[in-house]
Amino acid sequence: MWEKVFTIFIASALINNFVFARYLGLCIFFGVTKRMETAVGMSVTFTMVMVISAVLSWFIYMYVMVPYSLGFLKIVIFIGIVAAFVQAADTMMKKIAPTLYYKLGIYLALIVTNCIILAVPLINADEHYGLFESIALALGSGAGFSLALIIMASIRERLDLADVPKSFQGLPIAFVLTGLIALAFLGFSGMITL
Amino acid sequence: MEASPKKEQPAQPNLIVSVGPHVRTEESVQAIMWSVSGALLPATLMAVYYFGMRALSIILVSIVTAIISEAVTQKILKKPVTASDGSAFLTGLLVALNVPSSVSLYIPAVGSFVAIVITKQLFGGLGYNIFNPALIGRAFVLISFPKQMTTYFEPVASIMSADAKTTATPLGILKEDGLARLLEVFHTKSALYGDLFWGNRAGSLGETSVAALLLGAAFLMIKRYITWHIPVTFIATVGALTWIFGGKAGLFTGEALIHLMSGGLIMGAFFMATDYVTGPSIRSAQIVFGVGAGALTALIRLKGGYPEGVMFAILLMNCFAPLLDRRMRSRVFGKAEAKEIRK
Amino acid sequence: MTNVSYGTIFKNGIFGENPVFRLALSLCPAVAVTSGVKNGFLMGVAVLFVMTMVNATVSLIRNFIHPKVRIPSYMFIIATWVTVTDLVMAAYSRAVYKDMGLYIMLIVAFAIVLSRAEVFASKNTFWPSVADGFAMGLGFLLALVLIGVFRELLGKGSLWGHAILDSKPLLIMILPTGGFFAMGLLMGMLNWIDRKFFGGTGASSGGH
Amino acid sequence: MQTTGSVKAYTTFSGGIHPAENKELTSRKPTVTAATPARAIIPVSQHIGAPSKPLVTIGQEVKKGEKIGESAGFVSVPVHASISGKVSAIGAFPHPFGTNIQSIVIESDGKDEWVPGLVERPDYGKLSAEELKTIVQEAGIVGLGGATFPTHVKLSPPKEKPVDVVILNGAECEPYLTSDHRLMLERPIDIVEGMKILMKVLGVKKGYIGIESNKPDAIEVMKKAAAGSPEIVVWPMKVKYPQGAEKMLIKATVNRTVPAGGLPMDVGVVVQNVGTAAAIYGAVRHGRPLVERYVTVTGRGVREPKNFLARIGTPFSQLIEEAGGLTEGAAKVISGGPMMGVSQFTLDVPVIKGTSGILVLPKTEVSVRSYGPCIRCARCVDACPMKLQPSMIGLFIEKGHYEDAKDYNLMDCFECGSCTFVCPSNRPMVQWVKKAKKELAKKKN
Amino acid sequence: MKEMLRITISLVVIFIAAAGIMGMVYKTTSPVKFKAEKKEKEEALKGMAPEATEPITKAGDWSNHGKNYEYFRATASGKSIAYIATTAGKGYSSYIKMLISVDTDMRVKGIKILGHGETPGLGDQIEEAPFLDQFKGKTFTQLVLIKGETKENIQAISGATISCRAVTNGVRDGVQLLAEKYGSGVTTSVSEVQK
Ligand SMILES: Cc1cc2nc3c(=O)[nH]c(=O)nc-3n(C[C@H](O)[C@H](O)[C@H](O)COP(=O)(O)O)c2cc1C
Ligand SMILES: Cc1cc2nc3c(=O)[nH]c(=O)nc-3n(C[C@H](O)[C@H](O)[C@H](O)COP(=O)(O)O)c2cc1C
Ligand SMILES: Cc1cc2nc3c(=O)[nH]c(=O)nc-3n(C[C@H](O)[C@H](O)[C@H](O)COP(=O)(O)O)c2cc1C
Ligand SMILES: Cc1cc2nc3c(=O)[nH]c(=O)nc-3n(C[C@H](O)[C@H](O)[C@H](O)CO)c2cc1C
Ligand code: SF4
Ligand code: SF4
Ligand code: SF4
Ligand code: SF4
Ligand code: FES
Repeated sequence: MWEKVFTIFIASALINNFVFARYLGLCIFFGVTKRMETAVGMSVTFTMVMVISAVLSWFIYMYVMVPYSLGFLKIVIFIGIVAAFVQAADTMMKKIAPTLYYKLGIYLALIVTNCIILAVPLINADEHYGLFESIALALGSGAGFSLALIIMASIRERLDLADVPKSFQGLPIAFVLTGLIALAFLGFSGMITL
Repeated sequence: MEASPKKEQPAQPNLIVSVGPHVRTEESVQAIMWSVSGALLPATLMAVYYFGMRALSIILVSIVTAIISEAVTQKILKKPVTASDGSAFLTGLLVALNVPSSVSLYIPAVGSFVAIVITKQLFGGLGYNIFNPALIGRAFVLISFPKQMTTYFEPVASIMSADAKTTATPLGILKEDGLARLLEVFHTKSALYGDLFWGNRAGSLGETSVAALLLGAAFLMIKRYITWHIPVTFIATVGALTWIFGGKAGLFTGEALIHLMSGGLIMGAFFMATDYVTGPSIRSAQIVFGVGAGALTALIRLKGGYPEGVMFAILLMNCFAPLLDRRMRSRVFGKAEAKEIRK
Repeated sequence: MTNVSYGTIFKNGIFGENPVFRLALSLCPAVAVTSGVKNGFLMGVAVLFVMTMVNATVSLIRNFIHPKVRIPSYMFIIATWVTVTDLVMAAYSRAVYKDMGLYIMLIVAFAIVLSRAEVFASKNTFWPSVADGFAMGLGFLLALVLIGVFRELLGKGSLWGHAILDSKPLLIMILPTGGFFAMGLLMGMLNWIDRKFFGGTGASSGGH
Repeated sequence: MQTTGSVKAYTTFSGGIHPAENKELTSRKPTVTAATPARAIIPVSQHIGAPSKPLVTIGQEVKKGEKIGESAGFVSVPVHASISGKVSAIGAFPHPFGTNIQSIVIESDGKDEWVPGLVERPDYGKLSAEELKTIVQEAGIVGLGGATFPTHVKLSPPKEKPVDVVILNGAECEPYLTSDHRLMLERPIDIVEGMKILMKVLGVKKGYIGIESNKPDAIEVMKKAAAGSPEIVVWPMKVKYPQGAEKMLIKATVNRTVPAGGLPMDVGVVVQNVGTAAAIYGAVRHGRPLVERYVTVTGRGVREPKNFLARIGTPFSQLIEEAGGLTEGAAKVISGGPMMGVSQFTLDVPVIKGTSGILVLPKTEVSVRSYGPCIRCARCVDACPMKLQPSMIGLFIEKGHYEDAKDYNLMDCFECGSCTFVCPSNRPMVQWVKKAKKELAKKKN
Repeated sequence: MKEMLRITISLVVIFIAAAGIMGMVYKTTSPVKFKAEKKEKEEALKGMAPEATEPITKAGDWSNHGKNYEYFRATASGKSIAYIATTAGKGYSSYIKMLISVDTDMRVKGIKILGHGETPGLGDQIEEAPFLDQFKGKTFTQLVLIKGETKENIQAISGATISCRAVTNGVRDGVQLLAEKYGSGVTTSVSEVQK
């Protein structure tokens, strides 16, 4: 089992990287990578929320939705869990760790409508993953997303200094750049079969 | 300090005024680029020797496309046209040297076009591209035309022969059928090493002849156009990892030498991973870059679905180069001491 | 925001504030499902349906929703309509659903849906809201179809699954890599056209 | 640590460059005394710090060595007449720094008489540190290595920064220049005696004279001159630009690292140019203020390159004439060496205290290539003695991101030009650095 | 307090209405979906053995690559005419799932790819007829992937060798299973075929 857990982690971080291979999370990806600072802040916050909400979703799915055949409500329930958790985290962080909140709070709000955060519990449910497998997927996705954010931010800082043609400045070149990174990440393809 | 001459004192014999230093190195970007192209001449000649006229036409098409694409894009973007500075030539040459001799001529043309226009000019031109243009060009055509790009001809060592037999590359054989089969094909181990060294094997045009590549690399090292940091760590890492993990009989039984001499490792390590623009510029970061590229190459070759890992390894490390440079900024003279004092 | 003409609403949704190319919102499906025109179109239809229904619902009960729980209520409404779409597609178009089921479910996270509910439907009466949802959805749909045409033609040499060219000119275009290229190149080209002929300033880069 | 005598492994710093030395043009030519100028132009500002205040009026007769401008504060020194004659003008005249600066012009009376009352002090060893410092200031002595920082200031370190070593800078790492080299060959005793005075003032027991190993004759001569003083070590160093920059010099001689943004005295060191030491000796022993200095006139743009002992205020044009005049192709005249020197609009500028040389380059040697994009070759990173990333600094400044450049330690750059020298793309890093420092200073105000 | 109540009421009403809508839709669509799924499966099975006259029945479970698969028996007028199995092969980036059928001589009758995650444009060529048609009539020993020209065996699609091998291996595993269960005297020993 642990081998599978490890495989899931590596696969979701590198080979099936959410941004470069599954094209999810793009809005945040492009939104926060203009500066390294925001990219790092988002990475940290995102990974935390990802793991916790995946665990919550897993328990509710296994112990409530499956027994009562409420599977068809998963969209509503999972987004509800994410939203509720983010709201709770927001409130608690404000009280308990105001400095941390000052640093990371803004990212919390952005996360609610991120597609990866919702995709992970949905995939967990579809694949009937166990608890540890679900955590591995969440952690791997978080790590992969963080990696993508940080690489992208470091490159975009450099791109800031480049003479990009006017029409391509901003998003267009960021898209082309992401395409090139995705091309490089194809090197990982075929390494693990899930 | 660009003060203009004071008018009340008529300047004496038209003196040139500029900010120092007033002496500059003889070196120029053009000289470097043309020298690197020159260093690839032995490998180019070997390509033509082994793969015949096909190779020559692929090389010409690729270079011409690269130069024209560069000039036309710069014209459209209303930038000074610098297509003759040798960097487009070099990119074109490297694209050609990275495709097999079996391909139709539009493939190197597409490769060069993507290399120059999308990878280089769109990102601001010389010096600003994030990815190695030639390698992106190659990756692009590999994915777009996988069939032709993985069809290799046997070396013919005859300029005129047009129809060659297709065969697998040594790495392909090693991956698909194992070492025993590889030795069968090349008869003996020494014949295998000999053929790998001189380049008498299937593969991309320029990558086959280790001898020719090392000759060019030595020239670049002596001229100090490249340093040891990236190529040596790159090659050493591939050697070590394929030796440790590459064998079927357990740890430390891999045939490292075959891995070092086949595929694009030598060309990649000396001519492509060393591209200034797309690698880190801090020495310590270059070592990390080399080790990382080596580790990824070994990983892809041994674990991935695709027998050849150098191209993807370098492209992946290109992604990390800005991060490495950023994280490993050199220690400013006296910075540590200054911190000490503040405490 | 009373008295908006329907013409303006449509022009806005399709050109001026095109969700994908101008607002740069909800980009994921633009890359993810557009390897073929058909999938792009169906995704577009799904989004169009959800947006229209959400806008309609929100404008109908906008006076009933308590302002303090506005956003959760909207999200709830969105989730409901997405679930409906999901269930219907799962039952009636199984082949397509296999390919893009996950992305259909993810419509719930698209900022474009929420933002229209918040920006438009919560302040307008029924018909204009429906029109707005429809127009925005249409803009979205057209963008996906445009990208789909570009990618499928280049990548597979076909359109809607029918072979047009007798070869596959650039296979890479149907891979994720190609999706990003297509988006970047199309956006750049549209920016160029906009700047050249309409004196615009180019796309913004958005949230989701 | 190597012994001073070992030939091969000379100490040095990391980074740096090796431009063609071109010192053979003048290094074997004994110094000649330049003619007394008919007209001396003496700027009131020849040093770092407050300009001195003129003490004379137009028409006033002055003698050589007479104080004509008084120091305007602690970080300031007086200026002296370098010839005898009549003050003919006080006003803005061209200055080697590239602007017009207030100067006192003296027309020679041909007599070249010293001002009366110069005190010979054969027994100067008895003077106290304070007295010596006053003499140094009154003599108008500033650093002759080029930076022209008032020497007496360096001699007054604050109590919390005890100094334990004095280092004389005989590196002369700039290509072409040989004035310090000739000075060491011709007046070694002055230098050693000046060093002893410095050590006494600072209460220091250890002195080093750092000399690049391309001047073996100077090393020999200086060793002989210092033979009787075991506390003074002559220290050969590797030939490399900018070995003479004080931080690099300190690293090479006593292996201490001056903290970034710090001064030599942070590591207990005071650095002085060899010429400064000789001038101090002249002032203390013979009572002579600073009125002349060694100047190398060189380059393939003059017919007979030479070393001169020239009066402060001598116009460049006169020295160039005495060096055979300009050649046909002469295109650029530089005050100082080719690396850090300042190119001149006119030959009317005078020799000032900091003028170590006048370099004339012919057109063929002047690079007029325009610069291109940075290809990130890292040659500049390797060359930078301060271990900065000039490539990034340059890029940031080129695009106007001054704050980012500061993040990349712009302020630690001392504009040695090594990066610009090696850049194959010919990028003008020094010019940009100067611009950025100015912009940042503006923003601060 | 009153506000709290209003908020609660507003949320609860929306919730109930939404739940009602969703429940209704679920109720109408889920039988449709269930039927569609069942029909899909039946049709797929039927497609593998069109001559069958009775409904095709499940004959047992087996496992391959650590996952569970099923096999079936197709009959016409009570006589076995074909055997069907679900199976999978390990491909480039996914397990390729398929449905295979053999006739009573244990020759491959047909293959249907059920699902895979291979690279579009490369690995997904295994779904194309020219490749799949090669399998028709092949016996167990012929199910070997060859990279060059071949009529006797299975010819790989260049650029997708790994995916092709996965299909070939998956089919072979399935044929082996069915031969073991139902075959008589047909070679099934793996060792005879180079894997
Ligand atoms: C603003 C300023 C203040 C200085 N203060 C001192 C000082 O207090 N003590 C000292 O020994 N040197 C002082 N220096 C002189 C420096 O140590 C150094 O000799 C001078 O800047 C020239 O060095 P360089 O020619 O290597 O650039 C000062 C220099 C400057 C520009
Ligand atoms: C790049 C650079 C090179 C220098 N080279 C020398 C040199 O070769 N000799 C020298 O005396 N001063 C040189 N200096 C100046 C010294 O740093 C220092 O200011 C001087 O030795 C102090 O002595 P002074 O105050 O007597 O001039 C150099 C400065 C810089 C910035
Ligand atoms: C990005 C990428 C995707 C690939 N996808 C597949 C695939 O889906 N199926 C496959 O068999 N091989 C795939 N390959 C592997 C190569 O095409 C491999 O070299 C090939 O299968 C073996 O070459 P050959 O079939 O020409 O002998 C892929 C390679 C790369 C780089
Ligand atoms: C040592 C060296 C290696 C180079 N390698 C490559 C290369 O692998 N691919 C390429 O397109 N250009 C290469 N170039 C040329 C040039 O740097 C490249 O086109 C830039 O990336 C364009 O900005 C190389 C240049 C040098 C000096
Ligand atoms: S003036 Fe030039 S030669 Fe003299 S010390 Fe300074 S840098 Fe070296
Ligand atoms: S000029 Fe500045 S950045 Fe350039 S080498 Fe000298 S110290 Fe380094
Ligand atoms: S510019 Fe250089 S030489 Fe001049 S004072 Fe500053 S640090 Fe010293
Ligand atoms: S030497 Fe010039 S081209 Fe090379 S990295 Fe430095 S600035 Fe860039
Ligand atoms: S649509 Fe994916 S993050 Fe917004």
